[in-house]
Amino acid sequence: MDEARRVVLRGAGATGVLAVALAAGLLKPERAIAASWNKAAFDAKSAVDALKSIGAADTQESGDIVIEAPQIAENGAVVPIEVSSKIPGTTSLAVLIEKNPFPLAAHFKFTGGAMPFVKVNVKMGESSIVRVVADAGGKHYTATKEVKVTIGGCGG
Amino acid sequence: MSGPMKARARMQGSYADVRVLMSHPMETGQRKGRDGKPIPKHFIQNLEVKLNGKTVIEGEVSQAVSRNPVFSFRIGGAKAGDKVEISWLDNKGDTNKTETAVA
Amino acid sequence: MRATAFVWPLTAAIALATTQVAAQSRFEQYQKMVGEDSPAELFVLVGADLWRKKQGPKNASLERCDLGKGPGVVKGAYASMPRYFKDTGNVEDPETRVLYCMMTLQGRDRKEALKRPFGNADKPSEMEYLMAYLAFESRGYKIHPGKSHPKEKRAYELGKQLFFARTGLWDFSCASCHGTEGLRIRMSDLPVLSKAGPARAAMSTWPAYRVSNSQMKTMQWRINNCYRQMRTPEPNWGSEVVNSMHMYLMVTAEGGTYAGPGTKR
Amino acid sequence: MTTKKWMLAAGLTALVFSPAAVADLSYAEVQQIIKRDFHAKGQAKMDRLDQDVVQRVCTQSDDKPPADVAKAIEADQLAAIPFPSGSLMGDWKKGASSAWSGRGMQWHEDPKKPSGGGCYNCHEISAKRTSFGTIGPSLRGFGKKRGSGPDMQKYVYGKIYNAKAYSLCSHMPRFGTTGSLTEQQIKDLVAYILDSNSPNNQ
Repeated sequence: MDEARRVVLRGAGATGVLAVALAAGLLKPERAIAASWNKAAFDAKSAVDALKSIGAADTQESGDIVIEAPQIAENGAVVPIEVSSKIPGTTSLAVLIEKNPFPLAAHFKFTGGAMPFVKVNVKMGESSIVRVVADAGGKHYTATKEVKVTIGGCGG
Repeated sequence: MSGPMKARARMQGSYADVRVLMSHPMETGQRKGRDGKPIPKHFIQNLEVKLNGKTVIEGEVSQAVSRNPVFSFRIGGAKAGDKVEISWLDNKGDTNKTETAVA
Repeated sequence: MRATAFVWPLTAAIALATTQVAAQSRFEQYQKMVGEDSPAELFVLVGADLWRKKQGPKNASLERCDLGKGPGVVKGAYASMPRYFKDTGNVEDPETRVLYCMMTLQGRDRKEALKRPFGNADKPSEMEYLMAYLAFESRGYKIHPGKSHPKEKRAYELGKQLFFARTGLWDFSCASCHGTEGLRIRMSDLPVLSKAGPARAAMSTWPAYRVSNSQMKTMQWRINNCYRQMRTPEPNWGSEVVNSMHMYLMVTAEGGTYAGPGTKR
Repeated sequence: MTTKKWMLAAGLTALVFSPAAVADLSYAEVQQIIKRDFHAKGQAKMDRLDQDVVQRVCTQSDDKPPADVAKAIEADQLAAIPFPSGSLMGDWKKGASSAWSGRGMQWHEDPKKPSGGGCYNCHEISAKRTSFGTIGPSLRGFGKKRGSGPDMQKYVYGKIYNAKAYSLCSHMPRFGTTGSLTEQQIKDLVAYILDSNSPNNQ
């Protein structure tokens, strides 16, 4: 984290007196980026454990979460997944690839005018259920979609 | 080490459609190099999107995001000319950012 | 490839080109989603910088390179190659021509400039970046390689014969895989490259970002890669064989709207 | 190959109109250009560019050789297959992994490691594998449908060893003739296709 901060500060162009002040903790740097990362959730080896770690152990199925993903992907290295929630008050969306070694792939929080929508390309080791969990008013809603991963090319 | 980053934002009705491309290896730690040794994990962990200086999206991602990541977001209430800034931070502390005006 | 011939809808004008791609594929939804926003654009950015970068013994950029439309003209050039060049007396595709410009304008040694024509995901080659840039500058242009000079005609003829010639340890011709409609290798659809429709879809989207290995790949690489899988020795970079194969494919694709760099499996 | 048949094949250009060999570039010229414009790399030596009679006849006839020519050369190819004595059924489990692997004989590959058959590149076989090509016919349930006796074993072995012995301009490589697969590997593939215990016939 120290290394991260140092680089972030350098990236922000901190030099001279300003850098000294920042290093001494006298000034808060213009926050280049939020740096909290839920290690427990991302290291979880099952979707259930990952959901517990993000505080979403209890979920209910919802038809208002839309997952657009190809039913069949030509290559697992890039599988585009577009998710959005029509549930009023949605503040976060988590994307989990259930069969991946570490299922949680992304967790986005939305504030201000940002709509609960994200499109992201993910790696899938094999065909899997893609699970999306939305947080709205402290309640968690979920939806799934299956994506089949195939193998192309000459395999050599 | 970090290559280019590119963003564009366009009004689509009531929201700004924001698309961003990033150069990053997104190493999973499971791949082996030519020398047979595993290549250490190296991936983006945090993303942030700001509209006119105010944070609107905070993302945490894993090594499962594809190499050279591509993201799309939608920001309601934006208008043409608004400033959109996007930055990332990876597990080694490398960072990069870009900005664009909503068209 | 026909199957991967979506068009990246950067502009409305380009999007019109999708109408020429009628082929249906089980991967259509996948390819459309992958192509909508592609890292290919990052390679275009780096390529544009490299094109303008002064380097080599003459400390010059490639900006005055004559790609067939006069020195310094890059718009539409990629889509109008390969073509015959009077100064070299040869039919040259974009990569072969850019090598010539590196040698003449920048004063670089052929060996040095060609040390690493094909890169990898960790370190793409200079040529791969440059081709992404030149390809981008041809978006929306009609594919129209040189067809009138006798050497251009010869290149087409040679390319055509090469396309159908059985060769290599495993007796393949290009047509073994790319000559019959509706076939696939594993789950990859195989475009019939001797027919205008599929050839247009394929040739309008090379060079391409390959998502399977996160690399920008050029047409010289693509031809090289086919021969590798045909179990032949390696074709010489920039040789008459490779340029002629490229010519045959581009002439077959003539009239298509160029939309590279593409994004493929 | 007998002298008579060599002559027959060599004279083919005159017999068959070939759309692939037109205009001012002769067959010989094209072959010369090919040899000039390639270089040996790794295990892929330049002799791989020497067209043998099969490649030449198929190239010159646009893969449609006259029936009598095809028959004569096919017979020669068949006669050159060294069929092992005894059972041709190997281990279907080994055959399964070899059928799936597409590696082997390419210039960047280590020739000491065994090649795969790459069967799934072109053929549908076991229902367990959902990624398969369609250049060749489906072989799913082949043993169940067609039997697995000595004659069928010999046919499948021969087909893998040298597909050109059965259909001259087939697009299938000659895995045995070219040394791409060993006798044991071919037997294992025969079992994968025919053995009643193989998932292909379950």
